[in-house]
Amino acid sequence: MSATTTPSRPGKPILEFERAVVRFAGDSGDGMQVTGSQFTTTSALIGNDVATFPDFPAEIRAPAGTLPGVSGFQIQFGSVDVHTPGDAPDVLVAMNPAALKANLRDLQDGATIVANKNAFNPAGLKKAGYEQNPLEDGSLAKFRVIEVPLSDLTREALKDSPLDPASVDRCKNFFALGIMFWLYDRPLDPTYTWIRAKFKGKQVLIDANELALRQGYYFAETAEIFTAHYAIKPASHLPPGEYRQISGNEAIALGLVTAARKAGIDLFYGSYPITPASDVLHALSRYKAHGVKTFQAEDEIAAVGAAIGASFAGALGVTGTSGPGVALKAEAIGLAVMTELPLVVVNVQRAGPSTGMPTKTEQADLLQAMFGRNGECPVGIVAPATPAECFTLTVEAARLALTHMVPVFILSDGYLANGAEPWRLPDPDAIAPITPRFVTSSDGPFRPYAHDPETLSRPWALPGTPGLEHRLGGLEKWDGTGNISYDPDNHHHMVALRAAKIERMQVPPAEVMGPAEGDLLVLGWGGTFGALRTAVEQVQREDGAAVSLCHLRYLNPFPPDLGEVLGRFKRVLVPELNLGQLWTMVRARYAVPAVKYSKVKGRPFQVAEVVARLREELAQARAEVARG
Amino acid sequence: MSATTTPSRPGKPILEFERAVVRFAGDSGDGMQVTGSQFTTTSALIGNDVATFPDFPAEIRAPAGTLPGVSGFQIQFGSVDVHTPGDAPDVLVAMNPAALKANLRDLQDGATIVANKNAFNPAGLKKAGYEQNPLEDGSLAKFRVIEVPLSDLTREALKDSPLDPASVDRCKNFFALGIMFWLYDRPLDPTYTWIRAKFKGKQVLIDANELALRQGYYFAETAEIFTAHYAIKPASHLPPGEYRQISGNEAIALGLVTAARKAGIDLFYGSYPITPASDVLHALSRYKAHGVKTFQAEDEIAAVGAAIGASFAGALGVTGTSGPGVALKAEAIGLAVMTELPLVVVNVQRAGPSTGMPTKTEQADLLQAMFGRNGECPVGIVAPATPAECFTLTVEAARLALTHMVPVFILSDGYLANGAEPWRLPDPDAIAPITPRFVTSSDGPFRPYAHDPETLSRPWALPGTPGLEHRLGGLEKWDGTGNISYDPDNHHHMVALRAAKIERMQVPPAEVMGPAEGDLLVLGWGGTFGALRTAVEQVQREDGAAVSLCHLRYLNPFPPDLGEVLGRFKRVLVPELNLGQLWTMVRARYAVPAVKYSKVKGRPFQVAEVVARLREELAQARAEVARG
Amino acid sequence: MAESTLPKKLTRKDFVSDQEVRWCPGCGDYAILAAIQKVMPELGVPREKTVFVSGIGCSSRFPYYMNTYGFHTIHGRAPTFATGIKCARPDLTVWLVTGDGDGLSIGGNHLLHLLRRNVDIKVLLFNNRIYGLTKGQYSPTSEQGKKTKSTPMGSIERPLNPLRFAIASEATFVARTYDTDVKHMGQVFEAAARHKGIAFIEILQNCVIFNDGAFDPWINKKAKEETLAFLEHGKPITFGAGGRKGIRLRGFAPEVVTWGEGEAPPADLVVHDAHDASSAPAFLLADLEAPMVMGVLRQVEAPTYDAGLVGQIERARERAGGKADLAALFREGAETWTV
Amino acid sequence: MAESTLPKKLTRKDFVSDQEVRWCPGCGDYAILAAIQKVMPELGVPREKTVFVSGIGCSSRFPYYMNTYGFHTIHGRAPTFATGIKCARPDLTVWLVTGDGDGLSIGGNHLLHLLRRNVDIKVLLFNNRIYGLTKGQYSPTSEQGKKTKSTPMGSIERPLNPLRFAIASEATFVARTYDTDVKHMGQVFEAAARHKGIAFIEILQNCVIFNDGAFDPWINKKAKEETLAFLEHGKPITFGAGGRKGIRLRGFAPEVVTWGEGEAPPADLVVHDAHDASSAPAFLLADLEAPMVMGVLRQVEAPTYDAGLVGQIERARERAGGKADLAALFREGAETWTV
Ligand SMILES: Cc1ncc(C[n+]2csc(CCOP(=O)(O)OP(=O)(O)O)c2C)c(N)n1
Ligand SMILES: Cc1ncc(C[n+]2csc(CCOP(=O)(O)OP(=O)(O)O)c2C)c(N)n1
Ligand code: SF4
Ligand code: SF4
Ligand SMILES: [Mg+2]
Ligand SMILES: [Mg+2]
Repeated sequence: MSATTTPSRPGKPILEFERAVVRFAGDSGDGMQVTGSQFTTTSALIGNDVATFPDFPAEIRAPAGTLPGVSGFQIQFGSVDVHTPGDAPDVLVAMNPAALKANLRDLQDGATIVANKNAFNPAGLKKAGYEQNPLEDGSLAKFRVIEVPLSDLTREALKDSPLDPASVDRCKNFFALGIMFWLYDRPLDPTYTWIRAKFKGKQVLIDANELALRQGYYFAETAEIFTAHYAIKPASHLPPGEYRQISGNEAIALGLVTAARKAGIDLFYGSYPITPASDVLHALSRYKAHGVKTFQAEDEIAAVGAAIGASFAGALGVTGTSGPGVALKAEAIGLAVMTELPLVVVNVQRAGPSTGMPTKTEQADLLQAMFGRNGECPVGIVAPATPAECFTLTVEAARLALTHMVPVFILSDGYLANGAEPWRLPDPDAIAPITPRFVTSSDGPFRPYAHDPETLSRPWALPGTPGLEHRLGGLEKWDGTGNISYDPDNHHHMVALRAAKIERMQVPPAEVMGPAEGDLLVLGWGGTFGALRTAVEQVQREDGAAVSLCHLRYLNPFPPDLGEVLGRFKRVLVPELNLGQLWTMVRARYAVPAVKYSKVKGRPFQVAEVVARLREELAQARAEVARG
Repeated sequence: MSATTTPSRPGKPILEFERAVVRFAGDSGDGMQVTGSQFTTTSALIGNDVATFPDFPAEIRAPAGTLPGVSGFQIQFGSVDVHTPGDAPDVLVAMNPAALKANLRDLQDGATIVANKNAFNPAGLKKAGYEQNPLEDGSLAKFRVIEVPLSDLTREALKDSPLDPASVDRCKNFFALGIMFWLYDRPLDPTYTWIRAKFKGKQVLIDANELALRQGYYFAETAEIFTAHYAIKPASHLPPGEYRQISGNEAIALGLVTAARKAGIDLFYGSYPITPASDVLHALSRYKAHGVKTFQAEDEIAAVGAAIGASFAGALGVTGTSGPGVALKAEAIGLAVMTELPLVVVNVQRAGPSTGMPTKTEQADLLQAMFGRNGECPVGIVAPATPAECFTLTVEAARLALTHMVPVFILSDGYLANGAEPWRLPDPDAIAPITPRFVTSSDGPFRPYAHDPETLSRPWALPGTPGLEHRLGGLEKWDGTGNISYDPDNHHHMVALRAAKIERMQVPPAEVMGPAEGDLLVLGWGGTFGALRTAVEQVQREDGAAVSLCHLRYLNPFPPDLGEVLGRFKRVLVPELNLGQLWTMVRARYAVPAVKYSKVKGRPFQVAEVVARLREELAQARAEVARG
Repeated sequence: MAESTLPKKLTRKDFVSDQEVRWCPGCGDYAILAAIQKVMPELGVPREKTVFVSGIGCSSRFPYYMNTYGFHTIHGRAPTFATGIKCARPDLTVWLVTGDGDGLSIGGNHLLHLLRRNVDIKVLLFNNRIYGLTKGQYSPTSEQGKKTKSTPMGSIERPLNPLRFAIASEATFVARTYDTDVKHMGQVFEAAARHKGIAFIEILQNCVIFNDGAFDPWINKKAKEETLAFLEHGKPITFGAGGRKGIRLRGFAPEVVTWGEGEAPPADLVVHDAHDASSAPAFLLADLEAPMVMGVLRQVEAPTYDAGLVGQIERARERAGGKADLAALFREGAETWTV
Repeated sequence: MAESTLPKKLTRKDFVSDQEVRWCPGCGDYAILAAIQKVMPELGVPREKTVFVSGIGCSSRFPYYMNTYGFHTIHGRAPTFATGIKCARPDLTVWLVTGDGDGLSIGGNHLLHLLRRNVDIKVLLFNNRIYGLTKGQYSPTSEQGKKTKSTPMGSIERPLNPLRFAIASEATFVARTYDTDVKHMGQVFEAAARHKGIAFIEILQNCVIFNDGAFDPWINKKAKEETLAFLEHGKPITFGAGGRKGIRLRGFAPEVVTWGEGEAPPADLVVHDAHDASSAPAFLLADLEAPMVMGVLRQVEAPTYDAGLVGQIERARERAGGKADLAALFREGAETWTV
């Protein structure tokens, strides 16, 4: 971060930065997610662009103070475009030794550490596996360490509160937040508002948390621990409009309701809880006033079955889960393909295989979405690139499913699901209506498999419509009548027709950020967008290299011009959080010698590592040209 | 078929052929499968090479006499190599009008039709949807039609039998079989033996069936319906040894028992009935004397779960099913991958997607086997090429699973499962032993994830072994200790390790039939082998073309030299009974511009259609060379 | 075409589809189909408002033969599809057809939860104690020791009693009938149709090909007077010649009593109370083998799942007071700011 | 290292693994773990012969903390893995740990069939009436109306009674205990261990985080004398102050009777017969809420699945008379010829 000093309020100077990265880390019980969210909301409200990365511990609670129990929340906020939560924090708030230990390797030299000195006692150090106190043994010499007796200070601040000691102690996160608010010159009001809503009716808690927050702020202002504080101006690049913060999971929920409304039908969401997808169910279950029906099924099979049943009955049938759940839904999705019913399948991917690392992110379910069913069983696939885009692409997924009468996957991931960014509220009227091919009558006997020549959609006749009674099923169908058929030629025809349905989907051409042709094309998809874009822009800017980014939102079908786009670059690099799944699809489809770049660590790409890799690839490309 | 007249027994001349193709077709209730099997067994016993193709109607019974109720059984038998059941029958036995109608389009001009005249009555014609009697309206002019009043003749032959009329009528298939035995000069004794065993204790039935068979034979000899009969000499190319007929499903069952015995462990087979895999369960459930434990589970998930549990406990855990069942097993297979337990998954593929056409064959579950699970979840895949090879490759699959501690798929299909061919009984001692990495003690704390540097297998410590107590699970594991780990680098390492396990499998180099380099390589896999081989040999022979066949038995990993092999041909054609699944894998892996050739009709390739396509491809290849 | 079929009086034939029925000659499924087609016009539900849903199995072909809406789904999962249909469209009348394998083997869990939730669906479980479609393996209702293709030495599993399963799953309507008694089937089907909530009916069905005569000891014409007891709510449970046998309780244990012609039945005969709040009596009756009970074992009232779902939506809408447009949704529960 | 652990007398500590226990402070799971670890040495089964199998859920972390063989499998499927283990190796003692979601929601069907088959496995179902691991959605045992993350307006499902489910599934041993009574847990666990066949135990378990106090109305120290009845086989079911309350039957309906201090209990109190051939009495007891019964509701003998499997193999081997080598297998049931 490069600073310019600006005139400051009396007291300490204010240094201005374009962007900053803060990470809050503490025990699962320390309220780090709330603290991080409040910092984010406040930053967004004062006009910064923001991106966040909450990093949960494993689902199950770990003993307090241990490494597996550490919960983290990172935010990057800036006056300029912010596409990722940042590689390395400028400031790490460490509520205990375990939080310090777990996060230390992510810090760069010179970073600031705000440590809760009180927690670095023998018991705490032992639980974190420290033999010596890192605050004292000189091992943190490369950093600016600010020791704050957070627990003591909070206790002192709340000494008049009627709260019991444990509850008092639970306020220390707001004390820490107060410090950070001062440090980055942010207002306290939004957090006051939140506290009052959250603890409504519990005045004691409201008072205590407000006081802790305020005292933290004053402490930072007064105490001699910081020599300056920082300002990050409102972002000027954001288009005007009304904004809110949105996480990927919230955006999916909103997108689903919107799509159903735009199609004039009801939304039915069948789901079985699973990390990190459960919040979509939770969000939708609160939208009953919008006519949303949610069904917590006995398992994932029941969830998708009910969704397909609802589609048969005329609703927008949607099911949401994560990878292991998708595995269970495979057979039923095949039935939706065969019966040509609309279905949206949300997969919030997590690190696998098997149970894997449920709270960590990954992109390794793309080929499962493509091929994870028996027989030739094609489906549409879209993948949002940012939390806010989860809204747009969810609407798109539903549109494709309803237009073509076919299942469509949305591949989100744990990073998008829990990460958040500002979202400009769309004008509901500006969203195009969705028009499924409903039929209400028929000349002559009804032909449920009479395909539309354009979309290849079959007519959607809802139960309750007299004269259109018909029977669907998973056995092969005769094109037109939909009767069961074992005819060899019809089968071949229907297999081809189901494949063609996907190819007929109208998807926009591939968007290339950067030169339209050149040395290196970075081909990405999904939640890696922020890191890839930032890295590509950096290399374009700093190296003046002919490198571009093509980030796919549509994975089946691919954008119609993708083959050509690939052909315009000397080298194609496919960075993915898997062992090369888009890479497999692209090579198979276009027989291009694309190069894979895999990271499978349960974590997003860092901008710096992508930049380094791009430089290697560019060197390689140049070397090849030289050789060739 | 090209004929040479040989001295014949008194009566009618015997014409000698190299091979012939016969199809029996009738109602499901007409016993066509038994008839065909008897013809096959007899032909095999007299030394012919044989290949069969039973073609069942849908699982559910259709009304007698209707098209959906038609059951067929085709056999090719020869004195030379026989690799397929033949494209088109030389003789079609049609027990009723529906059987004629359903099979007519497969006949070539000049073929012989033996029709049960009695069944071509108004009722029978109507059920088959004939407006006019095809035996009378001249529509069969291109064929040699032999009308036999089969029902009348059988009734006449059995007029002294105490059987009721319905039972008498059920003997007419043996009358027809008798006719065919005379026509192709085959002995009746093997069928007598079979009848006696089958109806043991029911002398009336034995007498009636034997009589029907004999009278059919005599009828053919006496009546003026055939001007000659045919001989097909014993095949001389078969290596000496003891032979039996074997179907793919039987071969898998025997292979599994053999593998377990060779590894010195018990076989546990968990399965849930499904067409066309159920017969593996049926066969194994009769092998209790060989220590085989079969478990008919409540569903496919339970079947695979129990198999994995059995593996954990030290057995060879195997589960068998068809495509829809594999879909259900996906999640559990992921657990076997994560816990690094041996598991064999048998998929007897059928036509999909969804319920599809359960009794028809297809090869469309290859990518499901490769990718149909969440996360990066690699498994081994083998695919037998013939019914008998189901034995060998099943042993191989188990060997790989046990050696590397990993799930391995066997991809069979409905065609291999029910088709049969002669199988030379192997010498049990000549089959190499299988040596899993059992451990019974440990220096220091046991490390269940200490991987063998060569095979990458982890040690297999069986419950019951003192001191090696350990816990497995689906969460990511720390390499070595096997403890739960969310460490980013360890995860990346383990994902790579699981992939490397598959690559470390020792599989033989790619076998090329024909020139080692040339214009066209046909790349195939699975049950299409017979047709591809026959077609390639025909084109080699007749056109002198530089075309070769590489038929893969190992699909993951590929043979180590496959890339090179592909590179030695101008053009690569990948014929598959799907939309291009091996094609996808090969293009992704080697970035070669292979061409796909898809047939998805629920039926095997015909030799003639493959030959035609090969000629087109060769022309194309030459044109390209000319252009280039 | 586009008119409702209600106005004109429907007949059996209106419910016969144009598809050829494909079961083995002699299969019990035919009689069940006929009984359903006969009862349908009595119910006053238009054809187009009726949906038949099934899984996979011989029995599950049922929807193809009904001239209503129909969905032949996948093995064991019919309850899930049916639930989705009924929840999305509570105005539809949903029937579910399943087999002993489809419903109690692979599909047992879905059936259990369907029953427990009291979704307003009518379940017909065709119990032939065998897997018909896959050609003769034993099922969860097959008797122990049964020799089948997959159990050449006899099955070692203990069978499940479908009615007990249904009762433990908290089903609000539980009944049994059998394929050779069209009239009884009709009565039971009609009672189920008129019940508000889940209705579970076990139908003893003969599979002539793979399990012929499985229920003969009970339902054959000669024996049945002695072996079957037909339940009527509020009446003592009697059977036998002249209805002169009844059931009495000794503690928890049921006991058969007989009385002579012209004699008064004992006063302490068990009187069938289908509406008993406790399901324990029905649980006891379900297991009787001599006699086996037929008819409605249990019928109690409880709120349905589908009504509950709709009710919550209505309440939420009231609370929102019409502010449920998309613009409001986008702001719901979030703080917004303007750039 | 390689010696069996039997000879030396085992202690609780021998069953404690080296893994740090990771449940929320105050979670009922700790007490259950402690009770199991305490009972283990009493059973005379060597550590290495013991296998703990579980699904997914907070409770399903259990195997990691036991110093035996263990398998933490996938959600709902633990019964299937356990079945495979026991069938492959009947010499092993297999315990299965599951939750109300794992065992009764996604895994209901596997549990049902495990119970029905009477595989010799001991099932511990931790019932906290909530999904703990996924942070607080309702489960199949949650009470109707329950507000959770996924049911902000209250659940509209009727809860399942795990014991009734087990009884209808033909389980041969069915019991209930609760996390705050280490002694009672110990007794029940030991009885289960000594039972030959499936044993199903519902353990009422408190989830402090998402469903704190769910069982308080019954098990809190003050109330429990009046709210819990501890079953003993062959003894009348009594509870209340001084054990002066009992249960009597009116037809099928249970009724609480009270008698005064020093008075003799009524003669017609229900005497608990855990071995009753009929499971109807246990079914009735399972549903009682005032008092709720604790202890072994049902324990009957029946052949186990695993023994049946082994028995058939032995018989087949006898019949084959040792001719079960591979060469014989290859010829089995086929005609062969020689070229
Ligand atoms: C996932 C899956 N597994 C297995 C099958 C094969 N299968 C079809 S029906 C059936 C059982 C049929 O038995 P039941 O439900 O009793 O019906 P019935 O045929 O006896 O009427 C089985 C195992 C299938 N279709 N799908
Ligand atoms: C296939 C699959 N679906 C969903 C999940 C998510 N999940 C894990 S545990 C659980 C429920 C836990 O509830 P319960 O069984 O009652 O155990 P508890 O945590 O309460 O002990 C769920 C839904 C999963 N791991 N796998
Ligand atoms: S197999 Fe049995 S159940 Fe199926 S149609 Fe035939 S007789 Fe009916
Ligand atoms: S969430 Fe509940 S059940 Fe899970 S560990 Fe915490 S207290 Fe126990
Ligand atoms: Mg059945
Ligand atoms: Mg729970």
